Amino acid sequence: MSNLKALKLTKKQLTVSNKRDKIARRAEKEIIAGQIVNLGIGIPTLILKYLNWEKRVQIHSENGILGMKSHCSRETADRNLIDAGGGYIDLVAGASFFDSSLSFALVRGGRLDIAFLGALEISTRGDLANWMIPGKYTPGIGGGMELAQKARRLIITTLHTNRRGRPKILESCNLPLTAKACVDMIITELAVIDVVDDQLQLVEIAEEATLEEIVEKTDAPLMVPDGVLPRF
Amino acid sequence: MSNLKALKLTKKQLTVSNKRDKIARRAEKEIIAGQIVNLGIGIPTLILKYLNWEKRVQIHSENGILGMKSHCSRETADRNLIDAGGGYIDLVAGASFFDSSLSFALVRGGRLDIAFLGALEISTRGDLANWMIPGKYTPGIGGGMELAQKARRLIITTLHTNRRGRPKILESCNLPLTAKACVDMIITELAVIDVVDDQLQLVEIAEEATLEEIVEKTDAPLMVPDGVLPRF
Amino acid sequence: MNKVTNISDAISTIKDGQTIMVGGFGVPGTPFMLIEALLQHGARHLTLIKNEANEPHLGVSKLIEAGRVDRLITSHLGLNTTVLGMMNDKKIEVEFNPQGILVERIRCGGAGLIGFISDIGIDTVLSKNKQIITLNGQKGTVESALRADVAMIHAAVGDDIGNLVYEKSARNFNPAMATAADTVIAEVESIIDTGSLDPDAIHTPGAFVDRVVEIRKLRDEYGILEHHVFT
Amino acid sequence: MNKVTNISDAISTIKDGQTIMVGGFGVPGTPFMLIEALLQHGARHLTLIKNEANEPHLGVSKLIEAGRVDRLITSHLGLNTTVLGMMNDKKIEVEFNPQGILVERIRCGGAGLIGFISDIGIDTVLSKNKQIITLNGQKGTVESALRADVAMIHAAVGDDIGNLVYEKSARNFNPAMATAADTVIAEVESIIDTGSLDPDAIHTPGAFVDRVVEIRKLRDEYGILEHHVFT
Repeated sequence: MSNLKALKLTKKQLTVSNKRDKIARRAEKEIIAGQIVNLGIGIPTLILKYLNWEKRVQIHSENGILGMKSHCSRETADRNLIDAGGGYIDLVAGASFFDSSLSFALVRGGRLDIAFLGALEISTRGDLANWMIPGKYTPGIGGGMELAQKARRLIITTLHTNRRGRPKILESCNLPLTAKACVDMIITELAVIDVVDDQLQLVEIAEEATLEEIVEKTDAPLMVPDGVLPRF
Repeated sequence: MSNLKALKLTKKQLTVSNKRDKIARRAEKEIIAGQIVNLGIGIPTLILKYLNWEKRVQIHSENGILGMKSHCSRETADRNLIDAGGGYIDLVAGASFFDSSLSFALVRGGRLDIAFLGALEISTRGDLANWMIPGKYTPGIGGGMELAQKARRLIITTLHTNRRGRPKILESCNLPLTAKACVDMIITELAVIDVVDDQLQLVEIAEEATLEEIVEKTDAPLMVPDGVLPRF
Repeated sequence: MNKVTNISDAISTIKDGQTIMVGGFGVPGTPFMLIEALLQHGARHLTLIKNEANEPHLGVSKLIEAGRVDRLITSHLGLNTTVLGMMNDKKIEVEFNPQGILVERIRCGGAGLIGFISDIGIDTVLSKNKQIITLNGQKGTVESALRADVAMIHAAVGDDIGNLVYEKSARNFNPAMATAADTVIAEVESIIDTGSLDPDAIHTPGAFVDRVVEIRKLRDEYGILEHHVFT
Repeated sequence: MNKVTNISDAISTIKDGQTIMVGGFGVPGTPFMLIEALLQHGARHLTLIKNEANEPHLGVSKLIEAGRVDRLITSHLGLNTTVLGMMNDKKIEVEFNPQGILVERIRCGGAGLIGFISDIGIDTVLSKNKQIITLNGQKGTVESALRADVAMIHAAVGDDIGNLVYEKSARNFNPAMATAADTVIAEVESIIDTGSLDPDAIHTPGAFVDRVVEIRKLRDEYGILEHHVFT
């Protein structure tokens, strides 16, 4: 959906693009061999660019696909083969098609190992808001609520601040929630943060960032372990 | 299930066999071209013997088959192809296989035009008891409850009296019900009876039977229309 | 029992005020030909059930833009600012469901059930006004079954008794909708001889389908959307 | 992520007291090889979920006759007088469900739902002790989802990532059970190269399956039952 918007941005603002790529590249390392993974629109879909296929990961798309590989060119586009974001895709060997009902059975039934999603707001205890801004943006929830609530592991890949430079990570969310206490990890261009026991724990710092900058741009208490944190 | 038993009876008691065949032959006439039909075990399955295939009927079996044709011989039996009664079967052109969940969606969702079932007891208002005799026979319900309750039309094909010669058609059922007010028509070796507005209406009399005999063997009020009833 | 018919006969019974389910997720699986015929047919005050509203001037969006739809039960409208605008202007009533709950409600109707219990959205605004019950210690909202008067679906291949096979991601909502309407109308890209489909590979058994219409020539709408080619 | 393993490894994690779903409706689709291995493995106090109990001395009946099963959740035992006798002698606890409700409860568990509402059996003894609710004017009993620790299923063909294709009436309960257990073990008659199955014809996507075991030689149990040849 916003893939298109994302692509337009790519052409205009390289800095944001670099940040997004950095996030996607880091996020890819969270994927373990053989896992079933769903990639939301935006930065999550960028992970495909960096995916190590030796892991034999299977990418799930809500519209009834397991085993999507990547967006494809006009020449190879098949009118009957798009992902949930609307983009034309190609497949890995062993891919399968199924109906929307089985597709969400897979998600809710606990067979989705990781979902990567974007965020408008994330709270200290891992609440996620990413689907509506009352009075401004109310396009409906799509499959996001089920992905957020039921993926075995939910990783948020997002720019650390919103378009107005305000923190997305807050003590508590102001916007209507997608799901409560669902986020396991947050990956931004500045930091990797684990959500553990209703607390945010800084686990990695971007090479380009400082601890001070991260704390300043995070509107929630951040646990910082002793010692030197890994850089990414 | 009791198909086997039925066949053994066939060899021993020709009279009962003739009655059963008569019922099956008459029951076949209720099937309209193109209908989706489920045949319970026993007499209902005998209908296959008399089925006019020009009607392009599709026979449903609960274990996930649409388009069964008939029981088949040892030579053509396929270890993966049985009906819900356990017998090896063959198929008509256009048959399909599906899982048990879709099979009962078809039944409950209103796509089954007629179910033919046997009975232990049937009441005036069309209640059916055909699955258990407390303390004696409690093998479980199988798919019968859903067939009885949800088929668009439920036709009971049964001998008019039970093994002890007692009426099966009663003012009200004594045995635990399969479903309430579900029966649309009863076909026995003696009569064809419609269940209309909580009443039993005699519509046909067997060539071998008399009205007196039918009334005597029916333990419920029977509406008999004026004039000569058709014979079958 | 040949279910093959022409398109105008197929949709002729649709009436004002009816509830219509329409298959498809984006372009794949959307029955554009049936939608176009419904637009010509003129039925109004419809309730539409569809995953999304396609995109402006495409598919069901045409029906909505023409004012034929009073109410839309859907999952998201992120790709259709026109319909979102109509919603904001109260020209159409929209009920949003989580996508998996929407298809599950349809399947539930198709399976002859009354409803189901799910914890999706239990901690969100979506649980407002819903009955909440506890079963085996789990708390969930009661979701009601959805059925329609008519389902309009798209399949790749069909036969004259209504057996259907879908292709790739064009399957999506079509199989569930095929079970959940009083009258199910399928447009198919080709009709083949009955008996030539592999019985193990049939997605929708003919029992669920009432009318089959062959698409003689695919309209442009069925083609590639250039703005969705991302590489 | 090769899921192919040998049979003893496949079932080695099964523990006393677990709940095991077993596919099959009669002989077709019953995973006789996995059942035999479970018998050898020795786990006791099991709860078994299966459409029926096969027939005496066949399939799951062997497990029950050996006293390994405390509780059986099933649809009917009309073909198994041995297990019916054990039930009457209170040697095994049996819970009967209408067949379609049984598979729907399994599917419901597999779909990550809590339960569903159905009017099946509402006027019968089966509705006793069930929660009854009314939704949109329809009264129904609340049926709870069923899940298991382990599902043992049978498929005709599989690949090394767990994609499965079932054959003819051997499909039955297998696809639903494949979604509804923490560990899903599939025995398959043959394993083929990943990528060689038609993606449109795969019945159970690999995501649902944890372990795949190839049946090298079909035991006699998989064959024709002479007493079920009716003509």
